Amino acid sequence: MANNTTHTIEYKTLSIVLLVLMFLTFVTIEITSFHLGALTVTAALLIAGVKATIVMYHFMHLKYESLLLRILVAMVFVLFILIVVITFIDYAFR
Amino acid sequence: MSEHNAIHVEEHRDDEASKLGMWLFIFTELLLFGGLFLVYSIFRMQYHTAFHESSLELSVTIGAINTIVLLFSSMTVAMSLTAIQKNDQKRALIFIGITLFCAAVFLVNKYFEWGGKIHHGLYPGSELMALLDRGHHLYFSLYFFMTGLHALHIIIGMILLIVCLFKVKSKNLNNKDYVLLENGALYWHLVDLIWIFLFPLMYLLS
Amino acid sequence: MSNSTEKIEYVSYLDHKGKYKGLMAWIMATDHKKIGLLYMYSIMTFFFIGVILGLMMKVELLAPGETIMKAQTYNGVFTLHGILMIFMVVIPGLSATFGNFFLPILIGAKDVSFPKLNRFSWWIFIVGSIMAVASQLLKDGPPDSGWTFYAPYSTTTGTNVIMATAAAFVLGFSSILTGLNFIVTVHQMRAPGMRFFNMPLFPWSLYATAWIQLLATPVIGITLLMLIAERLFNIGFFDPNLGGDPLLFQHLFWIYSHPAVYVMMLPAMGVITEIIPTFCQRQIYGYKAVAISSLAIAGVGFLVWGHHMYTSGMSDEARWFFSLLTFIVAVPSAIKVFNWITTMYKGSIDVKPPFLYALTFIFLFIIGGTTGLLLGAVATNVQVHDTAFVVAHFHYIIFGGMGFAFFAAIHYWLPKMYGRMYNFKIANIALVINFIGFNLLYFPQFIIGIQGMPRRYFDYPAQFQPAQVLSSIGGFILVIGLILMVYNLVKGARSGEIAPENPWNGSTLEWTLPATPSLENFDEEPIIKENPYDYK
Amino acid sequence: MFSNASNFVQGVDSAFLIITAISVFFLVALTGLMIYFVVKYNKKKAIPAVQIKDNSLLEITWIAIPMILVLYMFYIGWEGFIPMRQVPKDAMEVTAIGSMWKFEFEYAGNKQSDTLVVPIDKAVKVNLASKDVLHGFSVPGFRIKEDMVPQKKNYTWFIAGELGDYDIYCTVYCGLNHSYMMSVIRVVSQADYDKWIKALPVKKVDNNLGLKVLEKNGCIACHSLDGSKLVGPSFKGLHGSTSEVTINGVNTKITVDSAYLESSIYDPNKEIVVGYPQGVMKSYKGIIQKKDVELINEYLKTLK
Ligand code: HEA
Ligand code: HEA
Ligand code: HEC
Ligand code: CUA
Ligand SMILES: [Cu+2]
Repeated sequence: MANNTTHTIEYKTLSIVLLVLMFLTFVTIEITSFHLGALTVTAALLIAGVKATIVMYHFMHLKYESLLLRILVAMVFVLFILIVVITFIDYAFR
Repeated sequence: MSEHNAIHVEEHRDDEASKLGMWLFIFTELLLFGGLFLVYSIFRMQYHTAFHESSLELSVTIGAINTIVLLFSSMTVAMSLTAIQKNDQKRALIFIGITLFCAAVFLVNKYFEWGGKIHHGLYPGSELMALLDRGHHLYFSLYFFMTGLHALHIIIGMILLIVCLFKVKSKNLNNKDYVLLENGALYWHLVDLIWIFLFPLMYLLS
Repeated sequence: MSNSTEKIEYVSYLDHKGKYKGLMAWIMATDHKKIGLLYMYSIMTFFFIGVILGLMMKVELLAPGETIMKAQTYNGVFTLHGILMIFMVVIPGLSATFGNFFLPILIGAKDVSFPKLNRFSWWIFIVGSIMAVASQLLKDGPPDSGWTFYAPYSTTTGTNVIMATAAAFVLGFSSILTGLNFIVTVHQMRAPGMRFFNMPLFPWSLYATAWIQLLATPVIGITLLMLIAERLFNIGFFDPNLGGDPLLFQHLFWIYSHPAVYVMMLPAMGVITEIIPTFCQRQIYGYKAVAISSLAIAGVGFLVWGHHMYTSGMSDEARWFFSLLTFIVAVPSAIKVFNWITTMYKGSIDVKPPFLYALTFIFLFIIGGTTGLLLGAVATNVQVHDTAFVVAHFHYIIFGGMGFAFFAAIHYWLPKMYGRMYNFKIANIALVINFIGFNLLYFPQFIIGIQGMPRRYFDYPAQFQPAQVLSSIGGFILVIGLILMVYNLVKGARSGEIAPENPWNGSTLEWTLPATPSLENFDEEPIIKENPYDYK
Repeated sequence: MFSNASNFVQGVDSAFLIITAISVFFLVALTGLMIYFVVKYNKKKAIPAVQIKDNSLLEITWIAIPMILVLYMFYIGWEGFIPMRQVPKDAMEVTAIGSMWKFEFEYAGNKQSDTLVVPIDKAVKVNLASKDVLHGFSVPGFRIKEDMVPQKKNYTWFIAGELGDYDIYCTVYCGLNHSYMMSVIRVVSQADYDKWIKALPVKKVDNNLGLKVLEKNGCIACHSLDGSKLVGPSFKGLHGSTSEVTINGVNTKITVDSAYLESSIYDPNKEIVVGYPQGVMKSYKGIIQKKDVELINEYLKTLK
């Protein structure tokens, strides 16, 4: 059984990732100061999604994990989104 | 544990398995918070304006600082893993230390934020809460519930990392066997992941 | 201590000597087989308590008016009956007992991936169970919210709902850990050379089940936490008088509890899928179809929860959407039934007790499942929702389905677990009594359900009495059958004939082991074959 | 073929029959096949088992046929249901209010009755409301059922087609006396209905604020105002009387004053009135404000 297969990520890469994340945080704060209604919510959630993906991809080493694990992670998010959407089928039409 | 049992268990040292196990545990945590996000989004839809107004009561500055602190700590914990892999024990210790420090800063911030609210008589079960209208009431209930549960996870994450810290010190955790730190770091990133969504939803969307 | 001697010399797992003696040897065991037995004993105990509560209800319902207990007691009794049976009996039921025992063996592994975690899940299972029982004894009186904990009644009643929900939360945690363990085990511990599609079908169904346990249980966890918070602080997530939404509670509750019914059912189907081929001396027909339909049930099963809420005031769009999905999820179950029956075609059928239990399972499962279809159609659901019809549906499918699959599994694997054999004749007689009693107990409930008799009724209008009496008589017949069956099994396990290695001429991996496996199951690495039903 | 009790019976019952027929067909066919196989391929006949290969065509058939059947069942189930949501514009409106553990029906003109009397052959829309927890409004004879949810507008409707009495049951578990929460729908001719509604008295409204608090919180379900014993002691004459209570297992006599009242409401399990069960009444701490307790107090003083 393969032990210690984790890829080593350089300090520099990690720092760059952090900068990108900080930048995105800043963008979110800026965007939400415009009041565009539903559009703002979508934008904020999209950026949050991107940030989450970056964290998982780099900090959580998903980039170097097996395809299977990546599919599983995606599956969990898809399942959650499905559950939310289906619940909204009730609430949106009430 | 008998010697035999110890062998029985340790024979199966399988870091892949531990890591997969941690990921699965993270899935359950994601769905745990997922339930709360579902509740949040439904109430937000129903009490749109009240949620809007209430979120103005939160300080974006404190929220933003905490976001940055958490993102930073996520990086340092990832770096500690890099350090261990490079067999750089000293740096690893420093990075874990910074992470723990960031966690403490986060909690202190949270303490002041909550403290301010509680000081004004705004906490679950208080008289003031009972007087609020439905939307405001729900917003603050959710606020306390979600950030409270998140803070609890921070504390659990800290405990995990403290264990790692001691193990690194005693060299039980080294470049041959660092899956514990890997899992601790994964858990710490989870805390960060949740905050990435909590922050815009609670503080920003006003 | 050197390990090498152990590897060569065969010692049954039951005789294995560890550091601890007596009871501690069991409590501290990390061997998946012993943990499986621990689960079995505790589940049997809770089942026994639950059965007594069920019979108390049946006695109460013998005649209109108060017979043996007051209304408040009755409400407490069906709540405890439901909590016990659902969270402590059928959800861990097959996966934690036979799953624990046979999953590693069937995939050629020495143990599950995390043996200590496995032991830990049993511990917290016991803690949760003690909490559930304690909720009965504490000061404010037994909880009376029903196992569904519907808000706002559950947030306002004065009884010990907090303790009961906390118990369900802890039990859920145990279930999550078992699921997590099994998924990792299936991914990491398969014997070298065994690919996913070389696994027998019981592990397949456990794998699908484990995913439901892992992903659905946290949702009820958070829901119950919110309920507790609501009671403690009057938060008002769910109480409309405080601004909340009781339908939201129902959504969250069923987002877990519908998938949970497949946690009960999938392993049961897995067991049947093992038993039928063995006694027909045939390979399972349509291996891939059965494996994939397990995954399909698990997947689609996540999305149909709203069929418990057709009359709650959901939007009309949601009603038809959930109805449609409910019907779609029934199809993979139908496929499995067809595959089982086709497997018997041109077999060489050896009619032994496990096989008879399996056939009974199929019969009762078809009744339970097809009445599920009546419940899934919106118009008919409106008529029978929350009536005795629903009670009959789920007893047919849980007790008739999962329960009989459990009995089938004990009769099938007992020789492997204890190395001894029970008396076939008594087993068959017990089955006949069970079958009669069971149908007499629950079939009348379909009829009065259609006529409108609501569930959770302590008292009822006189026109329903004849059916209720029949049903109660059935209950007592069933007791006789079950006592006979358990007596026979216990006697067999303790002092029955010594069983051969492979009493049924089975062709899966477990039958290649000695009559009781050794601590590490495989003293030599098993040689994995292409076909999971080819080990003879 | 079907009864004409309401306009929904036909749709629901035909769906029921069709689904049942398909189910029974499968049950009988599959059970028959099982028994046939057990006999035909029994081991006693000593014919060795034949391993047959998977047959994709066969498998596709038995995926497709159930698929078609279930879609059909879904369709008739939905067809039977649609009319239940389409209330005619000219329907007469009644509001059914559930509270622990009774139904009340409010007719136009502020009239109230505890049975639902309706004219035959006329569309009746029933608005469903609840004062405390969830209740169910179920009329098996009419094939209708819908939950009564506090603060939420649910409804159901029907056209009664036959004279007579039809049971109403509460189907959602609502606590202690759930099984006694019943009423009837009485279907009468238009003329009888007109007579009846005319004779129904207009409801007196008592605007006492204390009473409002009691009603809003559902106290009346357990405490009567007229001296009769329900789940808890009656409120009539309670204020100023002496009450025998158990505190931590010790019996004492207590005079009912405002302080005792407050502790009974906020911590009902502290003092248990002798002869009444413990744990049935919940604490209203955080639900009823102090000033409302005061209102209750004032109101109870007037209830001699
Ligand atoms: C093991 C548990 C289990 C299982 C497997 C199922 C399986 C199914 N259940 Fe059941 N159900 C419960 C346990 C279970 N249920 C419980 C506990 C409740 C009540 C909860 C409460 O309120 O307390 C409940 C309640 C319940 C309701 C809500 C009733 C109400 O309150 O109004 C509904 C409604 O749709 C439903 C539907 C179904 C369906 C369609 C299936 C399907 O999966 C069935 C599929 C099986 C078959 C279809 C049979 C095999 C196939 C054939 C023989 C071939 C012929 C078939 C076709 C042509 C399709 N169930
Ligand atoms: C696994 C699930 C399970 C099982 C097995 C049973 C078993 C039984 N149940 Fe069930 N029941 C539920 C799950 C189950 N129940 C649930 C979830 C509810 C809903 C609760 C709610 O509404 O909230 C319910 C509700 C429910 C009701 C409806 C209450 C109401 O709505 O008013 C009734 C009424 O009669 C009932 C009766 C029974 C009876 C008589 C048995 C009998 O037990 C069956 C007969 C069995 C025996 C008689 C066995 C005797 C055996 C021995 C004595 C020896 C055994 C020894 C060992 C195993 C060691 N149950
Ligand atoms: C579910 C039933 C129930 C409800 C609802 C309920 N009570 Fe009670 N109440 C009881 C019972 C039973 C007792 C007697 C046992 C005890 O003292 O706890 C009681 C006792 C009391 C007493 C003490 C009476 C005495 O004789 O000393 C007061 C006062 C009281 N209730 C007030 C209220 C008020 C005010 C409300 C509503 C806000 C309310 N109750 C709602 C069941 C109920
Ligand atoms: Cu009202 Cu049940
Ligand atoms: Cu369901």
